[in-house]
Amino acid sequence: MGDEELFIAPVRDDEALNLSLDGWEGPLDLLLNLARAQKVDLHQISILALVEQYLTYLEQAKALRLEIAADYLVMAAWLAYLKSCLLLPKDPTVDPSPEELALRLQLRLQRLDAMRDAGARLMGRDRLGRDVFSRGAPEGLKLVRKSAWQIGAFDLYAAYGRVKARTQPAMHVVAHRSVMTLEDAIQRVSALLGQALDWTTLEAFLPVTADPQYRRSALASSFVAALELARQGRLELDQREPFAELLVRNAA
Amino acid sequence: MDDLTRAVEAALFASDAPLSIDDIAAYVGEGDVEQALAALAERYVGHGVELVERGGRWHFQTAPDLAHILRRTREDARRLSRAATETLAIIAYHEPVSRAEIEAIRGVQISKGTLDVLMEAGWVKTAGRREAPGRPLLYATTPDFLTHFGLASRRDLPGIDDLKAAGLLDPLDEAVFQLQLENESDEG
Amino acid sequence: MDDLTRAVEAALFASDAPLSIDDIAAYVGEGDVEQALAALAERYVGHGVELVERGGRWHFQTAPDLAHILRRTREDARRLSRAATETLAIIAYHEPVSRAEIEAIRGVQISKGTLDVLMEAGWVKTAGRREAPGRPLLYATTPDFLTHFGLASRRDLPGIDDLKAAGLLDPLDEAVFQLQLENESDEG
Repeated sequence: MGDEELFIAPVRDDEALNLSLDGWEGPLDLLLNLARAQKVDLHQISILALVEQYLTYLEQAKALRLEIAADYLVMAAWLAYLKSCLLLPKDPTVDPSPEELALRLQLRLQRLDAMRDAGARLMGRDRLGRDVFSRGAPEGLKLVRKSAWQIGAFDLYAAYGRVKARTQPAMHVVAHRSVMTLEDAIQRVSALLGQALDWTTLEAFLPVTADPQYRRSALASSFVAALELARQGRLELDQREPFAELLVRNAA
Repeated sequence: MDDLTRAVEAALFASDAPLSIDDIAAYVGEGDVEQALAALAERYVGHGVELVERGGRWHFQTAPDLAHILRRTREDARRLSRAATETLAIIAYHEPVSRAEIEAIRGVQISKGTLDVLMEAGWVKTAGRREAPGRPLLYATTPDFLTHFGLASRRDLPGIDDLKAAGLLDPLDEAVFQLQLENESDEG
Repeated sequence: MDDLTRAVEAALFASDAPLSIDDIAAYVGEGDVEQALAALAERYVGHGVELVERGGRWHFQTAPDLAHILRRTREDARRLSRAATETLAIIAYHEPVSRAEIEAIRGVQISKGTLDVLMEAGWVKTAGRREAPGRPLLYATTPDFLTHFGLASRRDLPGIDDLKAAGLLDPLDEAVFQLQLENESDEG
């Protein structure tokens, strides 16, 4: 393809390679560019030559007192190890073998090279908004949302019932309660007074009941009855101190 | 289609505003832009898109008869609010009825939106004005209302006695009832 | 041109985003949308505007050979850094892919901003997590990626078949290499 220049980063000559480490994106990037400088297909590069170039490059960088990031040194150490393995007589017990490692390095370089090339080819495509254009002033498609209201007849009638119930004139009904009327109490207290000989507590005159409401009503009515009978001069009242028991006895 | 016409077509398509002949010429360079425009306009006759001129500026637009397909309606199921349901019920039972009357019956004010929702749903319509001070606007139900609720006419609405029999007029609101019970147990 | 084809044409012209066949059907109603699209695409052959499919979504765009007359004078706002370009390519060719895998292929860590730029452009999205130790987050390209770069589908990625055949898109057996590096650095 004619756009080769665009797709592949320009191969730097040796002088350019010597300048600095700032331009490289890590040791793999540097290795790939060194490999490309061999000007052969990546399949055919000499790994040994590549290792040599890399180590020489780092040596030169050191000589120029350039700051070298740790990962470059790690790669250098690994490449030096690989080189020595490749040069030593074959040891069949080493796994993976140095050749295998060299092959993997080559594959990594090919892979990075392929992605670099793919990225450049992507960027060189007819890109929307740069080379091809969509409609400049689309009318736009409208989505009109409509509510489908969920309500049944029962909901409607219940709602009306609710309104009516809420606004009905309030009618207050006092629920039936068991009470002892004053008349009953007067009768009861006078009858019981006749039987009692000495001071007796008013409570003693109350009927036996399990209904606390009736008991309270009976107490209140009996108290008023006692006051009424005292007013009539039919009984005497006595209380030793405030809130003490109320005692009654026949006045006769 | 010749190169000039293609270029004019692309320029008009990509432009975010209608273009004058000079504008177009600035894009496409040498050539008879007017003739290209005429050729293009003819090409697009019968298409879903047409080339039109407005005040000396040209642009593509979708054919007017297709305007309806450019909007799509989607129905979302939603529950009618309590206020809207009550308002609808009051209108149905008392129509024609003014807003003030609805509020008096409900015992609570209604927002403008409540009536709008009912009108948008197609169940309520305005029904003239009452000849009374302030000439209040009146509301009534629509035939769609009857259809939706399966009623042949408004006479089919259950009467107050029916509602009472169904327990729908029970004055004791659940919440209030609960409160009373609690008060009593406090006293005891 | 029949009514359906006109309607499809109008919908595609009016839309501000590419439309799937289902999207189109929702606007134009009943009918064979696919056939209408095929008819339209053919109609526009040789025009300055063409109908294209990108990842199952259709849109009109200007013909690529007219780029020179339409290209805006202003700078390309989306000029990507080398790191971002490579990262995008790696994601597109390997997706779904984890950050660690991207880093293994490039041999360097990705700076935080790189993926952000690609996601902000709308070309890359997260695509779940890999069910593996650490549950790494995965990245993949979006339909907008295909639209922007004019790809009918991922199969259309330049050279993807050759790369696959050469084993260059196989999962990386990075563990050994990485381990080797670490061991060496410990010793050294």
